[in-house]
Amino acid sequence: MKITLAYGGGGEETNKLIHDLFYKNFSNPVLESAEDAAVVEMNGKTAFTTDSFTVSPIFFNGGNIGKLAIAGTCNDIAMMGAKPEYITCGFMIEEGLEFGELEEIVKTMAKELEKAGAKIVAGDTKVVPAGSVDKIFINTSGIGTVIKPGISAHNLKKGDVVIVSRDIGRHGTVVMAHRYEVETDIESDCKVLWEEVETLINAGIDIKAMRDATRGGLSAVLNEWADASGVGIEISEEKLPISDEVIGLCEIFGFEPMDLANEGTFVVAVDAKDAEKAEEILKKFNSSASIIGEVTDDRKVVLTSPWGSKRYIELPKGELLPRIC
Amino acid sequence: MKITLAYGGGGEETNKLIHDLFYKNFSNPVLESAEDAAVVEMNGKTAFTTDSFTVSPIFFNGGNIGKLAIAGTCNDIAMMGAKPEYITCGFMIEEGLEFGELEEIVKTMAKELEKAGAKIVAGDTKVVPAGSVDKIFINTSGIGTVIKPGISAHNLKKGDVVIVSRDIGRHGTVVMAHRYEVETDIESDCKVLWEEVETLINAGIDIKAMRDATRGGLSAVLNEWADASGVGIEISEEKLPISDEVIGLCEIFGFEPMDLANEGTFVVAVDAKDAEKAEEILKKFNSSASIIGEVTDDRKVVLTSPWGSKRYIELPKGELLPRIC
Amino acid sequence: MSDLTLKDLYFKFRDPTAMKTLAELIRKEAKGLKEPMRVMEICGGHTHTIMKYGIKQLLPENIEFIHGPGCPVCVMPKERIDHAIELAKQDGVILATLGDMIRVPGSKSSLAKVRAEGADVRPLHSTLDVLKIAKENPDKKVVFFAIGFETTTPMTAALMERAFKEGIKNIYYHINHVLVPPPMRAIMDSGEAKINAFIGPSHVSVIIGAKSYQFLVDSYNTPVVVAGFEPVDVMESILMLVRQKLKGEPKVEIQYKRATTWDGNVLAQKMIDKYMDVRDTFRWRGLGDIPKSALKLRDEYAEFDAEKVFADILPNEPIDDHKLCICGQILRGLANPTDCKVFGTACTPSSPLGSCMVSDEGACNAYYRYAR
Amino acid sequence: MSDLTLKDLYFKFRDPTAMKTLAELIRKEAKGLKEPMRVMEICGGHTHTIMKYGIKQLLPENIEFIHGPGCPVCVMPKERIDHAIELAKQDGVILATLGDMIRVPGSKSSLAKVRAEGADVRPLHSTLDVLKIAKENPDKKVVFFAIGFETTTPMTAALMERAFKEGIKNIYYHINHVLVPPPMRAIMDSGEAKINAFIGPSHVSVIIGAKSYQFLVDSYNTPVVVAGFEPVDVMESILMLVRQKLKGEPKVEIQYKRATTWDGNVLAQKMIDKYMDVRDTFRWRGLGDIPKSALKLRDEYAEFDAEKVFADILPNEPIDDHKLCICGQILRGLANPTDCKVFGTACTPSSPLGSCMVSDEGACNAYYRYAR
Amino acid sequence: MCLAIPSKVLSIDENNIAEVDTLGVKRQVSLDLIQEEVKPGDYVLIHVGYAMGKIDEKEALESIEVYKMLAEAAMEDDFAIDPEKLVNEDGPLLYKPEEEENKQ
Amino acid sequence: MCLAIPSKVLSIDENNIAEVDTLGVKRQVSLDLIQEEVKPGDYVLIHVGYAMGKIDEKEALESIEVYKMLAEAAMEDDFAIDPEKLVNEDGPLLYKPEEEENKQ
Ligand code: SF4
Ligand code: SF4
Ligand SMILES: [Mg+2]
Ligand SMILES: [Mg+2]
Ligand SMILES: [Mg+2]
Ligand SMILES: [Mg+2]
Ligand SMILES: [Mg+2]
Ligand SMILES: [Mg+2]
Ligand SMILES: [Mg+2]
Ligand SMILES: [Mg+2]
Ligand SMILES: [Mg+2]
Ligand SMILES: [Mg+2]
Repeated sequence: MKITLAYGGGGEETNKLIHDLFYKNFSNPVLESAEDAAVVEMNGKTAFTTDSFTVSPIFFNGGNIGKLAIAGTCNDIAMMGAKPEYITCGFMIEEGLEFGELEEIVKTMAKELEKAGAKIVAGDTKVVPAGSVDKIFINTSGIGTVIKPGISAHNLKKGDVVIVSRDIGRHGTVVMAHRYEVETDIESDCKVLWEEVETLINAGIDIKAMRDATRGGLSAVLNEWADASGVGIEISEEKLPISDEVIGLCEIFGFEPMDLANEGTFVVAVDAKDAEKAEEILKKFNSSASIIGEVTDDRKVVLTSPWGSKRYIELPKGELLPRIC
Repeated sequence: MKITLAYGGGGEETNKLIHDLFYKNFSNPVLESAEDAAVVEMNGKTAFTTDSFTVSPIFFNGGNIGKLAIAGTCNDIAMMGAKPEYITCGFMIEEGLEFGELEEIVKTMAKELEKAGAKIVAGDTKVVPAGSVDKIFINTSGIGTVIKPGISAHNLKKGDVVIVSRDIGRHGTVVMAHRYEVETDIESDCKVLWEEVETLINAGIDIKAMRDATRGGLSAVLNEWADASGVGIEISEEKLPISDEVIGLCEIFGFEPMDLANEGTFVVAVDAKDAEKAEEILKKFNSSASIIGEVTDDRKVVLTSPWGSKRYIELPKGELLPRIC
Repeated sequence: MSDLTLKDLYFKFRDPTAMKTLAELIRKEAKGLKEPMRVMEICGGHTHTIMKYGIKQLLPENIEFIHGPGCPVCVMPKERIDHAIELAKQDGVILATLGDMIRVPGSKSSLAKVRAEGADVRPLHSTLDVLKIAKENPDKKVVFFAIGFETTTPMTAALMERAFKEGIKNIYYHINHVLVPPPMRAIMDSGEAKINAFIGPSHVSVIIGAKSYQFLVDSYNTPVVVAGFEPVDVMESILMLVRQKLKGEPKVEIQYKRATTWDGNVLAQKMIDKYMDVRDTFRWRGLGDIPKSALKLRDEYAEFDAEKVFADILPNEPIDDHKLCICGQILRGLANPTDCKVFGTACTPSSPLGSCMVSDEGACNAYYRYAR
Repeated sequence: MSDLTLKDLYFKFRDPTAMKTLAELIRKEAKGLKEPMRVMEICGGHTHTIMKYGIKQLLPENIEFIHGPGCPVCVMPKERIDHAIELAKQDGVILATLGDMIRVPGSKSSLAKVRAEGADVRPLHSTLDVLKIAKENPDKKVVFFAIGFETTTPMTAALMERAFKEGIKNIYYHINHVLVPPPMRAIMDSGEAKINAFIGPSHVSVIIGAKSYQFLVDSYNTPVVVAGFEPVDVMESILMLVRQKLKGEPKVEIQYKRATTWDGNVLAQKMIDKYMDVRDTFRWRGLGDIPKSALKLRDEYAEFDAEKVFADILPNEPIDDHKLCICGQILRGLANPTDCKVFGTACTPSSPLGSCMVSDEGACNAYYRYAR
Repeated sequence: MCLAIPSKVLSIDENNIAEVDTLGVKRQVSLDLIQEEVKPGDYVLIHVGYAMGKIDEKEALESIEVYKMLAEAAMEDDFAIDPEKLVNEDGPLLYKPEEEENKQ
Repeated sequence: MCLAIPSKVLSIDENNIAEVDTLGVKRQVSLDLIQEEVKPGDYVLIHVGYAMGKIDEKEALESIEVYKMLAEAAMEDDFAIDPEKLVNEDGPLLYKPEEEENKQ
């Protein structure tokens, strides 16, 4: 069965889709009250974020667009030291999408929500004519109460230690492999990270900044931090966890692993005194977690090679295109 | 200048777009802190909603997709008796969109936000290859503190009076006229409605339910209400405000004005004692505001003709297609 | 007399006082009827007006409506709907047709569904758009799936005229135009429906003229009033039928004088005749084979006749209706939608079992929308 | 000796201890050099390795790098970039080219920009994809904008071989293949750059063989080491050059023995020769006209030669570089990117003024990314 | 397919395409199917992009006049209408003898 | 255009297309430009969809062996390396006389 335009008319078919698919899988009283807006109780500092997911392919090794949509938004909330609580979800669907594909996406979302301990409380569904969107886009927005305040990209100080929660570049590798028609068994890192974050907070780690290294990869996070805090960051190439397949894909297409997107990998800057404890905690979730460097005062992001050469890491530029040169 | 894929890479160009266009127009400290999530202070019952805007054409008589995106989400919040406060905004842009068009959309959004007294505190921008989206989609989500609690589609009781805030069907008319290549000077009703709602609340009107009559039109709102509250609603055809052009378009294409979308028109159900006062208040904002009917107990939505015949009003069905029969 | 305004043409014919007055007159005068008046409105447009404006609710019990086979979508047999679907599925074909066709279910699919699967289907509002589509897609075959009674047929002919004049060679015509008088005759001949008065179509009559219904008077002694499509038009026509009944002199009268004449639009008739001639027979959904009841392209245009050009991919086995569907009886005036066991349950406008539920003009659809 | 693994081929040639040891050896031995060693790495791939792995930082002050004209994108004059853009803009044309070309600015636009405006531009990773695109779009003209040094040229020839074998007629070839030895000779003849050692290209040499650099020894008395593209390869090659210098006997040596031979890939050379011959002259960006320095399609394939088929829409006026851009001097070995006034300010990889800033292999780009 | 819409002709171009107005909605239709002269200000019936017939203004106004008289009579009697009172100079309202003449 | 990637041949089909592996990433490349026999297990250099040359395993292993010896020498002396000590049976490491022979 394919989704037709009738499902986006706002009438009977739209209601059917909402009830039989969305309410059934995302079931909770706030959502099912079907008001113009969900009404929830919030008290105090509240993290609020949004992301749109336009990934192609919509199904990939290690996940699908629905898993991304939940992980992405929950992670942005978690990165502020907040617990992901309430999520909204906007589906933009191309006429002709297989109902079964949508159903699989929705079921995956429900599973991820459970892991995050979050609920979808409001939604919106649009069906647009063939050619007006590529299969499906999903927007999720979310709110959550800040558990540990003061985490910020502006907080880095010289001497803070930078830790990455696992090996980098997996999601970008999976997507690029699909786009440029090479095969690999590697899975996207796509994952809700609240559990990791909550454990760090509960362990009393003095977290300065956290950021999930999504689009733009680790390079973007480090440059954004350096810029926001007016500091430098020095990373050791030897310590950067990268899997062989990610290196392989980068060799083939001329990419940098640090520029590739991640969807379940975050970078955390902690006070030096807590660095090893934080690394140890993260290693329990993924053994490749690693201290990769520290904050300096020279306002540049620098990568040090194993033989001591240094080079700058820039914010990635332009469209990521395979190069031959 | 056209938007290229480079603007969606998450790197330097994306940052440029964010700073030079979004921060400049949506300027506020929370947004500019550029964290993974905005952190705002919320206390008590909070309305939370989302909508994706996929309208074609993106510019139309009386507005553009940006105006819609702000009005739509602010209105959904307002409909719960809540003040629209913080908005997130996700742009999904087709490679090749004119920068000037995006700029105009953004400026319109800024103007509408000001009217609503709301702020964009978080955003996301994706640029996708030509053909992956039709020019631009925008998702907005929003939160706001509930000022008057207890407004709900589940609250209607027999005898409550139903009022529409202005003449119906304008936005749908403008969009359909464009889609099927006929001309009309009529303008979309697209508008932020918080001022109207705030005035009703401040006047102490006993509001039972409110809903903006967007996709699916007045027919959808009335049917959803009847369904949620287990009541009937009887509307008088004579009292329904409809402009000539909307009737003209409906004659041509065989549509029903009540099925057409509105983007700045809401329906409010009030206790009978407050009905005339509420109508009077709404007439100050738009002289076509009108009491159109009342709540009954027969679980159907019924339209009474001026000569006393009754017919059912159904939830609109399927895609809205022009008919010749 | 003041000047006519455009608004008058709409709102004066929906005037509440006129409606109430006519209702009162009909109620009074109908008391004199010797037997119940069973009025068939031939045209689906009138079915729509009757349901939408609640006209039945204004009439006394001895005036009854029987809904005629006047919806061209409803009378198309499934195998021809399948033609549209098959044609749309062909590579390199753009299927253009009137919006009403998009949702109609054929035997396995619908145009809406194959469009969702990637077929290029263009819902038209104006036949002239076919020219535009053909010019913009010179490397495609544009199939115009032409459907409709005599109201719509001249526009297909006029489209051909213009296409040929402009030398456009990539439009193929799939002609499903049907005629109003033959099914009337078939229904009256069967005698089952016990119809004793007719409301004649509005716009079909603008083309073919009121004279086309004289046979109903001559052969079946049944009065006909050609009625406009607004509610006041229909009420006035009912009153005129009542008065004919009371007088006992059946004839063809025109209530819709502002647009209909005795002879119709002669230019349009000639245009049709230039491009089309009558089929020996045509299978109507619910009514079966009716001789000389539909049109086809003249043989000289065979190279543009989609039925011929695409003959090898077009299924031709007759396909019957869903077992539970009584559309056939409804179309023959033998049953009302509410007599159908699945009406409003298994069969609704969003998942129709039969064709009368699909088109907004179909009797079941109109009943569902306005009068369950 | 244990078996070779794929990982060895990468990581053993990036081995930190080997790097440090070689650095130490070079530092020690280079003390004996009588004059500073000015090494030109001919190939942009080596520029990239040198910058990315910080090799300069490991070398003593008396060893200097001069970046050669070894990036095929950087040496293309703007009028030829404009060809690609004009071709992409044609209706019915799909322009296929290697990913590196997409962002390169021509005189007014770039392929990325015209693609945003609706042109069908396909960034390729494999030349074989051109066959697929051509087969999937039989009604389109697929123009393969072929660019690259001798490394890439055989793949264009092999593509033509396969296309002809499969009878594919809708691929047109726009040949921009350039040759490595002629600009080397031009630079040495001008004498400005004062180069006294060469690192020979890795992959160009796989095709043309190390023998192709013997003229640098014979005519200019300058040592050449054909080096692999990994950092250890480059370090070892530097050491080999230092030792040649110390010994005073310039010759062509091969460090990259695991992939390069004296004669090169003879089959690839034949394949090139079958489809292409040498142009009388070709204008290099920054270097000007160099005789016999580039290839073109043989006349017998004129009907597939995009330069001929689309001749009337292709601009041919030479277009000079931005006034402030010193790419020309950089390509001639006379300046370093940091000598340019607008380097890193008005000229950055996201809005490049000159071609050396565009390609990842370009000297300015590499400097910007790794060593500002 | 019987939805046809009364519209007013605004202008006519050299290809016999008219711009027509339907309660404030304007569109292009072909006049190729109309034999009589059509001029701006005329009313036509529109169907799938074509004018299919002109509207006879006199007949329309007559009908409207009759409905007006009906309404007046109804108002007087509070809808207890006496059909016998509904006459004008041509005979009883709504049932005028001239219909007979048309048939030949 | 000089990015060429060492890869391992996994299989070869009847059209002379090989599946190759690059650190876990697999893709199809043409062997049309290689004269020598290529078999699964061989290493090739890949460029824009073609194998452009075979990798000489013996040479590669020899280089690796030299680097290993270098590393060992370095470890011993804590990088205070004496070039004179870096020799094997062929003479000084990293500078082997056999290059001379190739030239003819
Ligand atoms: S309700 Fe449906 S099944 Fe029944 S007669 Fe009507 S169309 Fe046929
Ligand atoms: S920095 Fe830019 S302008 Fe300067 S030489 Fe390099 S490419 Fe040319
Ligand atoms: Mg709403
Ligand atoms: Mg976000
Ligand atoms: Mg995010
Ligand atoms: Mg919504
Ligand atoms: Mg698509
Ligand atoms: Mg983030
Ligand atoms: Mg909403
Ligand atoms: Mg809304
Ligand atoms: Mg984001
Ligand atoms: Mg588009």
